[in-house]
Amino acid sequence: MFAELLQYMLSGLTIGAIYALAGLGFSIIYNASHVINFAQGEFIMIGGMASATLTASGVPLPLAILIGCGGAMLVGVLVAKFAVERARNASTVTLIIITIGASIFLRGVAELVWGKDFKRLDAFSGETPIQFLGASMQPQSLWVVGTAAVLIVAIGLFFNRTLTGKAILATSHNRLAAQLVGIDVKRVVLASFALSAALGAIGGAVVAPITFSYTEMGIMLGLKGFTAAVLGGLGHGPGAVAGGLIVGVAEALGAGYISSAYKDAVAFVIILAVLLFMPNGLFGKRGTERV
Amino acid sequence: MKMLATTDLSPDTMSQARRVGPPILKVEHLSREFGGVLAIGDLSFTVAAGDIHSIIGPNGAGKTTLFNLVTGVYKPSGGRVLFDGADVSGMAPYRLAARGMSRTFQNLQIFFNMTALENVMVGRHLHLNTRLLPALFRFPSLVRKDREAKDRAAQLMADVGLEKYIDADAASMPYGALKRLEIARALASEPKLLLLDEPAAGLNATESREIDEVIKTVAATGVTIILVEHDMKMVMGISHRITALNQGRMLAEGTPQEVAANADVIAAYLGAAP
Amino acid sequence: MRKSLLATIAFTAMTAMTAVSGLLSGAAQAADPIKVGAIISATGPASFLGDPEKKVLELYADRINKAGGVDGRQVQLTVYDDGGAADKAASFTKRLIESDGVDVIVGGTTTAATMAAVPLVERAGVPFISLAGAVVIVEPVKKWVFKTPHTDRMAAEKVMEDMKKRGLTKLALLSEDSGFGKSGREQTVAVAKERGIELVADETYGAKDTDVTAQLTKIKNTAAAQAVLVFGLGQGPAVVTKNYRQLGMSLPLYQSHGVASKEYIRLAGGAAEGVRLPAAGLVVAAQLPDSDPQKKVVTEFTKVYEDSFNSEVSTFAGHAYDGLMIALDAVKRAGGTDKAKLRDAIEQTKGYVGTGGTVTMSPKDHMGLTLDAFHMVEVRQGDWSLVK
Amino acid sequence: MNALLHGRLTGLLALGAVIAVLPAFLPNNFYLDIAILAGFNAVVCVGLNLLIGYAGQISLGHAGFFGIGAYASGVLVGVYGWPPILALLTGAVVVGLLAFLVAKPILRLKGHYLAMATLGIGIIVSIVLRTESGLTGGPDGMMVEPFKIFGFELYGEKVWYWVVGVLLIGVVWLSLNLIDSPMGRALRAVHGSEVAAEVVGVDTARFKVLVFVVSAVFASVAGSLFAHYAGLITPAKADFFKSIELVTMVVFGGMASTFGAVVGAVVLTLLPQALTVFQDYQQIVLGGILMATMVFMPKGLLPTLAALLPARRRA
Repeated sequence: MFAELLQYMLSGLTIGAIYALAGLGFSIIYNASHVINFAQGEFIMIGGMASATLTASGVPLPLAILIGCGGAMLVGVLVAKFAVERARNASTVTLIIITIGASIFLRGVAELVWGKDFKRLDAFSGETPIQFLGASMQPQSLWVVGTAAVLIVAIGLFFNRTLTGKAILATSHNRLAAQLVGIDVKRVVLASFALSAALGAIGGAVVAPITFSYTEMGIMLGLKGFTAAVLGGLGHGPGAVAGGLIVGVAEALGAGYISSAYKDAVAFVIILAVLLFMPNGLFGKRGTERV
Repeated sequence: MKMLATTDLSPDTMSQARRVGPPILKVEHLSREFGGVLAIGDLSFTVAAGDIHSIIGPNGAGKTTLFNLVTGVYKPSGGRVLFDGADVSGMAPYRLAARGMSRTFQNLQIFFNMTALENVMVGRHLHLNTRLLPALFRFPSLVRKDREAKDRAAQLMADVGLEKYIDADAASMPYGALKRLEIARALASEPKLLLLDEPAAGLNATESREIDEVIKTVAATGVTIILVEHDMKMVMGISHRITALNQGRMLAEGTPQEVAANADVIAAYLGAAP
Repeated sequence: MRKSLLATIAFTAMTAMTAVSGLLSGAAQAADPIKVGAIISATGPASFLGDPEKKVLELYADRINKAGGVDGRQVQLTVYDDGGAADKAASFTKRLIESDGVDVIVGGTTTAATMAAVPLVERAGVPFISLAGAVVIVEPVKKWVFKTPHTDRMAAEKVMEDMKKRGLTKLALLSEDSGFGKSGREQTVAVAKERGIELVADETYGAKDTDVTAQLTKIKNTAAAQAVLVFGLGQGPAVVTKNYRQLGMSLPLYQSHGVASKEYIRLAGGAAEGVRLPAAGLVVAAQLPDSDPQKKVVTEFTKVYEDSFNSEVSTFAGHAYDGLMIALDAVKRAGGTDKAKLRDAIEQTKGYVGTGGTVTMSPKDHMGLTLDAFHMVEVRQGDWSLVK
Repeated sequence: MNALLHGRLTGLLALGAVIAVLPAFLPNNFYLDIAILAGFNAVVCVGLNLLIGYAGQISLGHAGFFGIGAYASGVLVGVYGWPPILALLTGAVVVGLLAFLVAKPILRLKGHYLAMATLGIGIIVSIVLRTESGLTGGPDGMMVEPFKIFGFELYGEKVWYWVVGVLLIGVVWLSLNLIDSPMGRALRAVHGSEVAAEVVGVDTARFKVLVFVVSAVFASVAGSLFAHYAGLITPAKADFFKSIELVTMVVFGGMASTFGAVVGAVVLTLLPQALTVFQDYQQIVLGGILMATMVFMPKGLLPTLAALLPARRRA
């Protein structure tokens, strides 16, 4: 009984860590530009595809991940520069469609470059399951959770300790004021896209050995990341991380104890229930409209 | 409400010849806090029907918060608001509008996705058939009343001096004209009580004087007006009574002359401690 | 002014539409080619079936044309990718019939796509050779519908035959929730009853699931189970296989013929070792005895495929090859592309030796394969090996 | 303000004329089929535009309502043997009630939170349709019987073209009526400034709920008829991508313009069909076109084109 619960928790935490990274990506971009970037899932896909195909052609794994990460960052900056920045004053729904257009475009390019089939990436340290209190776990799960934890801590330090990080935070609080004190707001937006892309790509690379990589892998991961970000409160970094873990664990428990077919619905039921009582998510700011 | 008269009443005849009407609005021990900070604290005052009643005070005194509390945009943390004898504390703005209360905004709240005329026609909302089926199937009665509303809105725009903007998109109008458009829209709902939040802010001297005239003409038709304004010349010129606030609390109340002479008011405006 | 504006808009709209329709109808045709249409799931969850199918159709249409065509007529192939979606398959079928005016349709990679196309081809009267597995496609017999792969019932029979040989009688079933898997589940339940095999667990998973540990955990906790059968196609069974080993499960694992591609072994990696499944002789061409009538055909096809695409042949490539060859063979015998005659000719296919076995159709059998063309194979050291 | 965007009668006449002459230019049933699909999409988009374009509320879940309508018809007619028209009406009532129940709490949400909530509702609906395979046929969908009414059976592209044509004209007429009414102005006022609408007496919550229900019912009716026409429905018709497609049509054509919604639906239904000639580049071209249109024409196709023509004031 306990072993079963533990098994579901482990599965949930693994996928939840990826949701958390994606949700963090959404939040970082939202903070800097008030855009919901629906192409966030494609950054994950780029990371997963690049690392799988590059290692298959003989590139050492760390280098492959680095290249994938760099590629995703470049793509992120391009999306920010040529699509999002030009449409700064467009309405929310227009911006949503622009980023969805970007995601379709990126999937199309990925299909052309890497093909439509599933790619396999070998697990980083073997596939011998680790037995743990009756549950068993892939070594790769440890990689996923560990990498996510390191990245999240690094992001926290980046925002609180470095000048660039503080500039991004300042921009999110008050764009105009940030501009007035000499922060290059445009560069902040570009930096936020690059940063989110990097998070997504690394997440994609570490999760690829578990899920396989394919050009559509980013769609659901991206949506779940969005759910995580909204659950935690848009723009609230630690909230997005918590949101991701909650969604991941709830999904795994739902699949185990309720119905595996309704697994994907769990995240959305939770988000609806939470928004019903907390319209700004679990940790979001409660603002009063100023008139 | 009658159509706005074009006759002018000078302030002098107004202040001397009038009698004080019954109370239309009573604010009792009203308070509101934001995250532990008191924006309005234990505030009580009464507005008499037919008056032009001004609220003054330095920036941050809580004037706009008070407006938002009275008109239902914010809910009070304590105390109550009586309108026409009924307790309306925390009542939704659209219900208050149905009872005869409307307002304008310090930061313009124009429907920029419509023409100027349509903006004013929205003000006729309460007097039109706004049900779904008649609208979908274009009942003749609805069309006829809508046409009347259009004429009425055009007349109101003329009354506030916006004739030439009748067909304009609201988004293409200058700031001064939009200020009046808000007044016309509010008037279209035929309020008994009209709250004007800094109607002259950002206007030049000529425009200010014109707004001044508009307010007086509206008041002359029997509409009670509560005014928040920084232009002291205007406030002193047209108000019957003035309530002065500082840091969310009552500082002084009385006729323009009384308030102008109040030492606390002068101190607050000069920034010294009272 | 207003009127002229509207007229301009209306005119522009119509010009645009006619321009688009010109674009859609394609280039002018050469003298009377044989028009073969195909709906293939070249992308999506069934892409590892559809992709080789598409390649093979294109390759052989090209080879046949270079060799002078069929009875002097060129083969004109139109392939649409349904992405694994049934509704897209239906709309492309409509397009093939109505707009492209094809003489025969090959395809429907998946059972769902095939079943979506069936009412359309039946109504229009176009011969249709499906490449999908489920028995529902040809049972009950539909006038215009044929298929090349072995059925899911045959797969279930073959698996249970093998279980009996190993002395196993209690089976846990895990099936995909769409077309092939659903039909496979039904057939497994029916065959199990006939053969006295007890079904002790019956779980399903989604075609796009990337984690099925929850379902496997339940099966793992079913003490009675002696073997596990997975009925699905595409990458899903590979995910199952990986999760299976990850949970440390060691019961014999069977898959269906829906994974008879090297792609499955590649994706599942070491986890696929020891997995058994029924498959056409094609995947074990070199291991077939020389006496096998298929040996020559499959050896040759394998060589052509692997030389052309530099990747290993799968049974799905073979299904597409069989479908195209049966269609073109029927064109020869029917003496043209009259649809009714072509249909009759396909139904009269006799002793055609293809990659799936020897095909002999009849008005009662629109597939024409028997169980002995089906071989039980096991994954050993990353390759298929014939279970003797 | 342009005749093209707001002219009631001229616009309707032009639409009617295009629908009337179009079949003469369509060489075969395949093109008729695309025209019919465009028509169905246009009906949904006209309704969705009332919500997005006029009232300014986002819905990323409208395909869910389309799907419920479609499956209501499929299941009630196919499994329970109801008359199609009764199934269609039942579907519309169910969708109306569902929309009413969810509208109140979720329309309090703003911007991206509302986007998230509506997206969630749409996805949940499509998952239910996919999973309850006993009734719905699961991921592969279900066959739907032809539409029969008064002993007539609607069958084939030639019949359905006119059914959808008339439906579209009717829906456009209703939409134009609504916009040009006190309620329509109230909706636009909600978009312009909720607080300003409230202080002149507009019960903003009521109108947001109403328009949400109306647009959901439009989608449901279109879904029901689509199910009978297509003969095959799958949960994909209710999923996230279909919702996104619908919103994109509205925004692409031009928000707050009924004819814009129609144009958007028609163009984006044709586009993927036309793009099949690009084969492997199809997605790249589609994504590129979406981005470019929204970046360079954020107001959408029709308003941007109209602005290029000489401006014309309304009398």
